[in-house]
Amino acid sequence: MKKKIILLSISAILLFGALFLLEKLLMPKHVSGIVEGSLIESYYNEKLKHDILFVGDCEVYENFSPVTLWENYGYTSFIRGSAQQLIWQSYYLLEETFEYEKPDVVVFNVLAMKYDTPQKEAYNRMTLDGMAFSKSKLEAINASMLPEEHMIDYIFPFLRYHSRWSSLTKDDFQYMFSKKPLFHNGYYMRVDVKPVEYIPKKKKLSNYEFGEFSYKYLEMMTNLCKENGVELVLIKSPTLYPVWYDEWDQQMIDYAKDHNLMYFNFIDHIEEAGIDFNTDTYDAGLHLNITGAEKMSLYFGEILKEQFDIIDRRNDPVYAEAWIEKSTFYYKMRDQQYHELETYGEIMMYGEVVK
Amino acid sequence: MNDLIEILEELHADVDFKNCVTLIDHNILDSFDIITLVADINSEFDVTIPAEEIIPENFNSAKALYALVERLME
Amino acid sequence: MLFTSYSFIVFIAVLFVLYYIIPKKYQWILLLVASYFFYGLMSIKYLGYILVTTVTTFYAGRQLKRQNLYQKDYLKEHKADMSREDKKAFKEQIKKDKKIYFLACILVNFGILAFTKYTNFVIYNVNHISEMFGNDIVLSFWNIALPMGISFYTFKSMSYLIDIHRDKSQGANSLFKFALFVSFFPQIIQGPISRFEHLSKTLYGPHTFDYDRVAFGLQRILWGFFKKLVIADRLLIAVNTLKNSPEQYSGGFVLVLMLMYSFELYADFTGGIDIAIGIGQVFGVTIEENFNRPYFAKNITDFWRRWHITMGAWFRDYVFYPLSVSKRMLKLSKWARKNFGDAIGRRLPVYISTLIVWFTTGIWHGASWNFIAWGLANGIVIIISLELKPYYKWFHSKFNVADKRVFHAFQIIRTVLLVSSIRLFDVYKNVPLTFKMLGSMFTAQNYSSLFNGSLLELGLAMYDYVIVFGGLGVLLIVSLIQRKSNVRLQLASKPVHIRHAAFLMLILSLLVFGAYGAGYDASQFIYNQF
Amino acid sequence: MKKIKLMVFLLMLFMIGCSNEQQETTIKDTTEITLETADSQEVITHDNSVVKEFTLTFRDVQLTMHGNMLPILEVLGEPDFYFEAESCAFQGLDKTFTYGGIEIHTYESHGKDYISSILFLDDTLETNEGVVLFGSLDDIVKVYGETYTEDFSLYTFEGINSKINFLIENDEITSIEYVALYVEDQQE
Repeated sequence: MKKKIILLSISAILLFGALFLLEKLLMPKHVSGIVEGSLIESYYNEKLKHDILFVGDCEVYENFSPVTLWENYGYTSFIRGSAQQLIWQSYYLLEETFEYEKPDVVVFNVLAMKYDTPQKEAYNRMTLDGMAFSKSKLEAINASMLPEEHMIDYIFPFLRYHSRWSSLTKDDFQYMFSKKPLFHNGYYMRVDVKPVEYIPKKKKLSNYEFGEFSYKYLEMMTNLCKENGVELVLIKSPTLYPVWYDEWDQQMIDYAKDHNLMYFNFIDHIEEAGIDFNTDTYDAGLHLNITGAEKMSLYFGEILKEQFDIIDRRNDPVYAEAWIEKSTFYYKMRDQQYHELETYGEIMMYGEVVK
Repeated sequence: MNDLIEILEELHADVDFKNCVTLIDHNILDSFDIITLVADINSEFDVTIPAEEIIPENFNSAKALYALVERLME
Repeated sequence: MLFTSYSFIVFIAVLFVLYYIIPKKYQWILLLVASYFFYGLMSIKYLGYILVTTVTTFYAGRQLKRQNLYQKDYLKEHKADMSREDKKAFKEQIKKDKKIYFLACILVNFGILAFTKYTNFVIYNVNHISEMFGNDIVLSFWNIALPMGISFYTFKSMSYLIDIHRDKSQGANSLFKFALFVSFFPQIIQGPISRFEHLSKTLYGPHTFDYDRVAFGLQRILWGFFKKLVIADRLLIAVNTLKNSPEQYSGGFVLVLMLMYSFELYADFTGGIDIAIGIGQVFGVTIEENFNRPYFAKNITDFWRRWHITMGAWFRDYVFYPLSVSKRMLKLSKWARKNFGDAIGRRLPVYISTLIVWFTTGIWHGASWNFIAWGLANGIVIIISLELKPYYKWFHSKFNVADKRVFHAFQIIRTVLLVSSIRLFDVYKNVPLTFKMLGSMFTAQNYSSLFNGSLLELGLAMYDYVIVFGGLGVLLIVSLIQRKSNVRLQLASKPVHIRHAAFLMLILSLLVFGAYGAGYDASQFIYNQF
Repeated sequence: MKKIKLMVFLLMLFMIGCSNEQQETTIKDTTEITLETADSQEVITHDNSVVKEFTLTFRDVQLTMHGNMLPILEVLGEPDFYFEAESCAFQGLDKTFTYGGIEIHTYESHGKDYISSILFLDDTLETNEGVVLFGSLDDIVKVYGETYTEDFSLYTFEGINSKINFLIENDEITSIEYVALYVEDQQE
């Protein structure tokens, strides 16, 4: 019997070892193509504190550039956003982040209010797979799962991705254990330009009232920030599509008033911010490109400066050093992208920068 | 007994029914043979073999089958 | 709760632990609770149905048993003072008394089965016939919940009843024990259709934990999952694509579909049975084998001796024989002999019974014409092969090939093709379409297009085919070994590290290559939608 | 004699059998019925409830939900307006084609564009069943019957793979939209 037990345990160890390696290998790497999948995990490499934290969907991670905020105001910031990040995902990410650090200001982009139910497994994955294991993660999964999904598929992503064995690429082996840097404190850089030509007319809705879940989590977010003595700022990014209805805007204005929060709908500030949708968007008005994001960051930086007194850390050598590194990487990537744009007319290899 | 053997041999001329004791186990008699057999026996000996008696033990050998027939006759 | 679901694995794990820590005399009660939990989880409504069957069958059975005992005792006592006539009369009387309970119970239970399963089928046909006569009165279908596995547990219960009626079985001595027999969860959804006399030997324990037995059981389960997840569920994707757009995939593709479906069904069904039997082993319960390497059958009769054995046996013992040796049938045969000579006289009972049995087998599988057609097709083919027997004899007497390997191979392939083509009725679920597609196999000229890569557009990529063929290869090897002896015993005789390595590989390939999880649901979704 | 009767009987079976096409009706259920799980029969209980699809005939072209956009484009030619919404993280492009009076939205699957919805822009055209913008609920009920579901003032009729939405604001149809059911991508 004893011998049997030993043998069994050996085989068990072998089995789980093999499964661990396979999981590492089979999980999508998101280092090329749909890189947005690696946004969330990029946070865990951070060593220094952030005074400003952005949470939300593509309307934050493509429209604000922390490096710009640093260079012009000395604000340290990070964006915890990913594709179609639902409000409860933003909430639990916030909760998790507060375990690591307490920023002065949290900025939440309210577009996600329009989704009251989980939307799509693919998007869930891009947000949740990147999260480090924690109670918050489990709750985030629980809130995000579609009826046909299982918690265990998230806890052991192997069960979800096992069939990728047939579509493995060089990336999967190369970045099995660690990934190359792709983002700039959560900012997803795009330098290409695609001007706005036509925006489909607003489709009438039967009901403009945001769902109760959306409100529930907005409340939770508000309280969470209060408890932690963090200022919460609500924003709506300046994009022309997806449609942001006036009825929706009003609800946010009211909510902000009731909870004495700040709410900025930057769609009304497009001119002031100097954003030109012929040059500052890379996908015809949905998201801003680098020039747009930099303008936006400057404009928003001013607001933050007026409203709060966030420390300017440019004179702090530790921070300065770290951020010089960040901005050099930022400009390397920018130049690289411009170069690709000139030579090929499009961005070929996102983030193929030798750091 | 001999009549029975005759009937059997009509079914399968090539089998040695006198000594074979695995008629069912080796699929020598399939279910169709068995039915025909029951019908023949019925017309020959005027006994009807009920379905519940159709079990391997009763059909594995000519001897067993004959025993069955005798049992049913009384 | 499907066998291939996370919740089922958890269910088994928990059950396993409980089973071996609780006092042994309660083990079977635990199984009973688990079975009802398992069944109730699918739909609480089902429990009502299974309870009715359980109770009626048990008490009817008990009555029959009483009568049997009474008859024995009475005859023993009055051995001396009874003439043969008296005895006969007495037996007759008992028979009558038994018949009431027997028939009542049979009617109730098959009644339930018929009602739940066939009501809408009848309505459906009534509507069609009335349509044919230009009537436009359309009866709307009833919304009846068809309890999962009702065909299986009804058949189990009825075999129990009949065996007692035939005085072949003493039956269960407690209602709850019988309830466990009826609802035993590993076999409730797809069999095997156990006989009480067999299952009861081991069902009620007590069972002590036996490492080797449990290990064997787990291995069997693993093997079942491998068949289901790696082979069946992968093939299923292509099978669906092919059968869902017949107009696009005719001719050569029908042949492909035929074969794919045969292997899909084999892997899925035998896999499911492996899991059932494996679970039984883990809990120390011996469940009958349901397959004996069916695709090595030499002819269709042989095939049905090896495929879904317990079902075949049920129909043989409880329908085919009673029917074919019934007084009526014998009379009929006598009459036929007189009027049409021996040849027909001999055949008549066989043929009628065969067709009736296969008609019922068909409709048992499903309340729709395609299954009836499928059943009758089987019956007819069997009859034809009977008719051809003499020619085979003649053939073999002329050419001595009977023991040649090539000839065996030929027989095997012929049988596989035969059963597969009959199964097209089950694939297309539509009789005329099936005939059309069958025909197209011979007329169509598109066989060349099988090799222009169109097979890669069915939802399976090259590597999927590689996996499938690899898996089938493993299956083939295993069944070749089985021909000689039990595979797992052989494996057990191998050095321990080889054994463990083998199972590690099996687990890993199952986990990696298994067609489970969101990755596959997604592809399923797409391919079934468009 | 008996044999012949039997054959006739069989023949009859098949003939009746011949008049059952509609077993393949619902595309929804992906459940498998195979010879062993006799009882999953549930799935193909012969469904005779006539569930229809909602399609729109526009400039003599049939626009069906989940229909391939390519052939339609060939007939209708260049749209008056064209817009593509690169959904977050690029899960395929959602395209919008505007032709006088309607807006056709598509989703991308395996590199092909399929119609996900059609929106009426004005009252220059009517649904195949003859309902126009600015009509009334009565008009709708007249042709589509009472089998709608109501969510706020949105009246929805469901087909097998398509549904049609009518939005009613102060007793007037202010929006008519055809929508494909079971589209994976939920972009707007």
